[in-house]
Amino acid sequence: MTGSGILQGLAETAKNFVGSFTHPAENLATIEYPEQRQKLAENTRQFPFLVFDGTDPEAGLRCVACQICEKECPPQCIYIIKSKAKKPDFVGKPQFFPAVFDIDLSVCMSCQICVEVCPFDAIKMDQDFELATSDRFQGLLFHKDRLAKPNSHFQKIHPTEAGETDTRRAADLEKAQAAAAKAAAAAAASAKPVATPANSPEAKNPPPASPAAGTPPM
Amino acid sequence: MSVLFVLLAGLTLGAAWAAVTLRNLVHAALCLIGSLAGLGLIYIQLDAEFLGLAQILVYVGAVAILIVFAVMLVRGTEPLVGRLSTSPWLGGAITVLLAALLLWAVSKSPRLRAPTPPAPTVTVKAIGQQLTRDYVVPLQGIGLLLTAATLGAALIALPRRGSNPPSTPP
Amino acid sequence: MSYPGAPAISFQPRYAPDGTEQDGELLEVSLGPQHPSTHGVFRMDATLDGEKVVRLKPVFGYLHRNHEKIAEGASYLAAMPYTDRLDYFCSLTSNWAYALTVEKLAGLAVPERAEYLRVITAELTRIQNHACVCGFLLQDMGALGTPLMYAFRERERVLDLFESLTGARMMCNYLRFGGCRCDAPAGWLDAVRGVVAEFPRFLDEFEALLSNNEILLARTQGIGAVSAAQAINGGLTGPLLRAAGINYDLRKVDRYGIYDRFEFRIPLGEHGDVFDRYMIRVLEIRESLKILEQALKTIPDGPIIDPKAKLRGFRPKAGEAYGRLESPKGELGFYLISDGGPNPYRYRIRPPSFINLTLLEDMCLGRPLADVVVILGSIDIVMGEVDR
Amino acid sequence: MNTLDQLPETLKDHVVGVFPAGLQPWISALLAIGALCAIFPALFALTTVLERKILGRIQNRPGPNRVGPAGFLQFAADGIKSLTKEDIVPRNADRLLHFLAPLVVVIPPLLAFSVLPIGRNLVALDLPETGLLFFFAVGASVEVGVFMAGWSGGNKYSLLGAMRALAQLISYELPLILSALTVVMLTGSLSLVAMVEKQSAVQVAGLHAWNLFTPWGVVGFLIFLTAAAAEANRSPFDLPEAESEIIAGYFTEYSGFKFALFFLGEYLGLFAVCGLGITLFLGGWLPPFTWLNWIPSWLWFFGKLGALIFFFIWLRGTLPRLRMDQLMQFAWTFLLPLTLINAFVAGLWHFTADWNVLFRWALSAGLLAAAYVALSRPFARAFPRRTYRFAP
Repeated sequence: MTGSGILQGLAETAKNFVGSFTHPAENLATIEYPEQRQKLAENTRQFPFLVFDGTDPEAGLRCVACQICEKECPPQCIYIIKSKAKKPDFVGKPQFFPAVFDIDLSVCMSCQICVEVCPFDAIKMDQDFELATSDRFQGLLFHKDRLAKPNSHFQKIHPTEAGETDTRRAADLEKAQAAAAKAAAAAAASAKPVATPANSPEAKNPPPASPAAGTPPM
Repeated sequence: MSVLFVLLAGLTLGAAWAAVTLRNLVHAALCLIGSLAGLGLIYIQLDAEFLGLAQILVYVGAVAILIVFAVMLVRGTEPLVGRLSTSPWLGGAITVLLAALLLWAVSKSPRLRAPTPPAPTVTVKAIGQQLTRDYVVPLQGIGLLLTAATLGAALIALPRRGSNPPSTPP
Repeated sequence: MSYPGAPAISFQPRYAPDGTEQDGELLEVSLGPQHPSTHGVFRMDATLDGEKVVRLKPVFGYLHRNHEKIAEGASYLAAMPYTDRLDYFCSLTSNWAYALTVEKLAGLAVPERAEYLRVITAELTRIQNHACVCGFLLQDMGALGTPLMYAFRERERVLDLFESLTGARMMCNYLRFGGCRCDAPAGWLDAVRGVVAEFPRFLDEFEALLSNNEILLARTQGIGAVSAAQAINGGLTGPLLRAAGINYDLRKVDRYGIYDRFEFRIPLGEHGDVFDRYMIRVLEIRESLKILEQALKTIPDGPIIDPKAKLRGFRPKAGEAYGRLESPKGELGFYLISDGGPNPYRYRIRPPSFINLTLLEDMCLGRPLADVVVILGSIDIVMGEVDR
Repeated sequence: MNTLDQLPETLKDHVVGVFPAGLQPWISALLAIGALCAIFPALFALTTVLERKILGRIQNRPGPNRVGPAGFLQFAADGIKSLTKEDIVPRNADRLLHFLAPLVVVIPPLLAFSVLPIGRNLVALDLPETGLLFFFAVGASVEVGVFMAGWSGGNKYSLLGAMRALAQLISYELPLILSALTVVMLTGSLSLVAMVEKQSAVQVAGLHAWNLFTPWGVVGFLIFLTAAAAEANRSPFDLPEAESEIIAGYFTEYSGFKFALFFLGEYLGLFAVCGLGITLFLGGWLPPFTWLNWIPSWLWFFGKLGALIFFFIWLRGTLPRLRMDQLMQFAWTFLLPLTLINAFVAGLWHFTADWNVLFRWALSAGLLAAAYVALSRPFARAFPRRTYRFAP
């Protein structure tokens, strides 16, 4: 009977209309954004950030300015100037560090390739998307100080990925320390009479050892 | 001669004058609508409500729109460039003559001198009964005429057989 | 008009006084690029006789971003995130087409679990794309947003799945040469099973609202019909070709990936008009759901990337390869020539919606203006893919 | 009961009583005009918000809920926005017409409200002889306004929109007037108050004799609603401002407050036609059952008006738009013949007054059903059910 299709359609919209009052949970698909926030999935990625261990962003910065990410970044939005001086990294081996590390977030397309190619787990993807700014040029050009965030933040937003990274780094640390202890013992054995002052480990940095072999990322 | 009547008569005459003399045809058509509406209002002012409202409904509602459609389709939208009429003096003379004739006929008519008769209480029901009893033959005749007219218009508007496919789905 | 030289807008009567038919004043109307229903930045210069279309010249290129030249300058890996931006509704099928071609070029093998994940994500993309297209088609027909909002509500569920797997809703950048970037997080496969189980309810609601709605039937049946021969000569692919009745679906023709393990059917129309295209897309969603159910039942564990595949400094041996797959819009093909260097010598894309668009004028001749918009909606173009 | 029901009437008498005798007719006329011009634009403001909230609820989203309590001050925000928007007049526009068009679109519906009986003896202008004719005469002049708007903008799109709007308004005015004439035929008078009076006869179990409770009344009401949707450019027939095809139809070239005036005119037109539909078929301000008349009569009128507005919003949220030639075909080949048959069946209903009720109902309903099936057969044959084959 012509006209029944239209009636069927009307019944459908009426069901949705009434449904939005009776059980809003299934029917209302939208949430009130600023007040209620949707829980982001763990893998969600917005813009990169630099990870640093410990508390001091300068000293604990994992990045060793190897500029791999700068070369691999498709839109070329990372800009690194390597520093002349060196600082010891987490296994104590002196490494360069970036004097300047800029990411132009207005160019970055959050494709996360820099995270994949980074051998030092120094750059990860953040989940903060409320970066609106009125300044069109410098506003979204983030410098090293704004990019660096503690490892605890990384653990908060990507728990599983952070967990794997930390266990791997801890394993590298033991291997490095074991190698260092063996080397120290060998050095002590070969030069037993001459008591060279063992390079006493500073409070925070353990004795020097071979740099962590860059294992392919997970 | 109440104030309202003078006002309405002025509106109607002014709109009619504008309809005749305006250069832009669309403005002229709209002034024509204004004068027809004015006429309807005068009927209402004379307590002939049914007639006045019917006038507005038929003329302002339908006839005016048809005139406007006609103006649109006949490329009449550019304002007239040339002179309004070839011989204004001849035209003027004829109008004066005609006006004089009309005034003479009106002043001579007996009805002007007789006292105005009491307004007859005409109800819509009476009009209806009159139409369907005494004037039923002319009513059906007009109906037939109008149907023939609409059929004729439809036939003219039909695209010539095979000249181009009608745009409606098969 | 009030200022000199103003264009006179008026119409000439179709029949001159002496009865001969004369070519009435044709009205030149430009639909777009700022037109509300041209699915992105796309312009159509239509010449109307009354309201019937006499000539229709599509004009595009407004969204040309020089994608192919950029890909030739960048490394193979760097081009992968750009393929998301081609057809931004189906980024995962574009990723897969590019990965397929590079694997054919470099001769990489893909582990089992990665193949399953590729099929699952591709079919999820097909589902949300077809649902959106039907929603946009109804939006062009004047149904103020209701079908579109129902389609978007379901699409959100699929995009949430993409976000939890790849990290982004639309710009997934998930596939790598020789497998996938990361494995499915815990509980993801169960979430997909939930969405797949929930989807038929939405389809029944969508069909009840639309499929036998008399106004929809009147507005779409017999409109923009394309004959089988015309479709083949015009190079149409995808739902448009199958609506004209030709059984050509790359998942069955090429049997790429592991599609030969799944049992599903290809819906075919007869008239090739807008209604058939709409129904074909709805039926294809139901078939994709079947594929997903089977894939989710038999997905194995195991590695998700070929260990031999190198991420950086990937230099395939010199040669050329053409890989194609059945994207929701049609046959999406990548043609790569490698000279052994880190970046492709030539990087060419066969965009399905661009080639489907070439037949727009043939479908629209003689139709009133309102149909042109509906026909364009039924072709389902995405300007990112048309202009590249 | 009586006090609340006659509250507006008694209030007016008090206020008019204050003034000297000479001025009293003028004051009562002014009060009536003031009341009408306050209530219906306020209803318009409420409806714009209701429309967006109901459409939202149909589309699984809550609708505007930020401005004011639960979003009900949204109309104020829209109003201020349209007031502050710059009023652009295109260069080759016809300035005078461009300015007058919104007025000619807004004033007629306001005039039309004066004739509608909103409550028990609550009608602004009781024309005993020509109530309905006044309504249609005033309603017909909206077309002139639509043409002036479309033409004066000097823009291709608005001209196409005006042409479409005029063709649609004229071809749907016929079924509208004819379905109203069916009621006039059976009521015997053109006065709307008399129509409501006639529907107040009490049938079985205290049921008021609304015209809707007769076979020809149901079909007449459905035809009236369809034609009303077309007259007010509402959902399945909102062709003149089809955004997806020609931007905004005849008011493409308007912005700022004039655009808001067109919006107001459209909604007032919708209220006027709905008001007429209520008076003709739903028994004006009469409650369905006699024992319900402790609710004031004007509340019944606005309740029914709200129900009809909800129906039109519901239509807008569901149905796609018809194409121009289909719209014309539907009007002339389906709606008009059905209206004429409906008039015939109404006459039949009138002359079979003393038959057994069941047989009388069966005869009229059967005739109308047969007419409906016969008239809709060409549509069913033109769009047969389609089946789809599946290749393995």
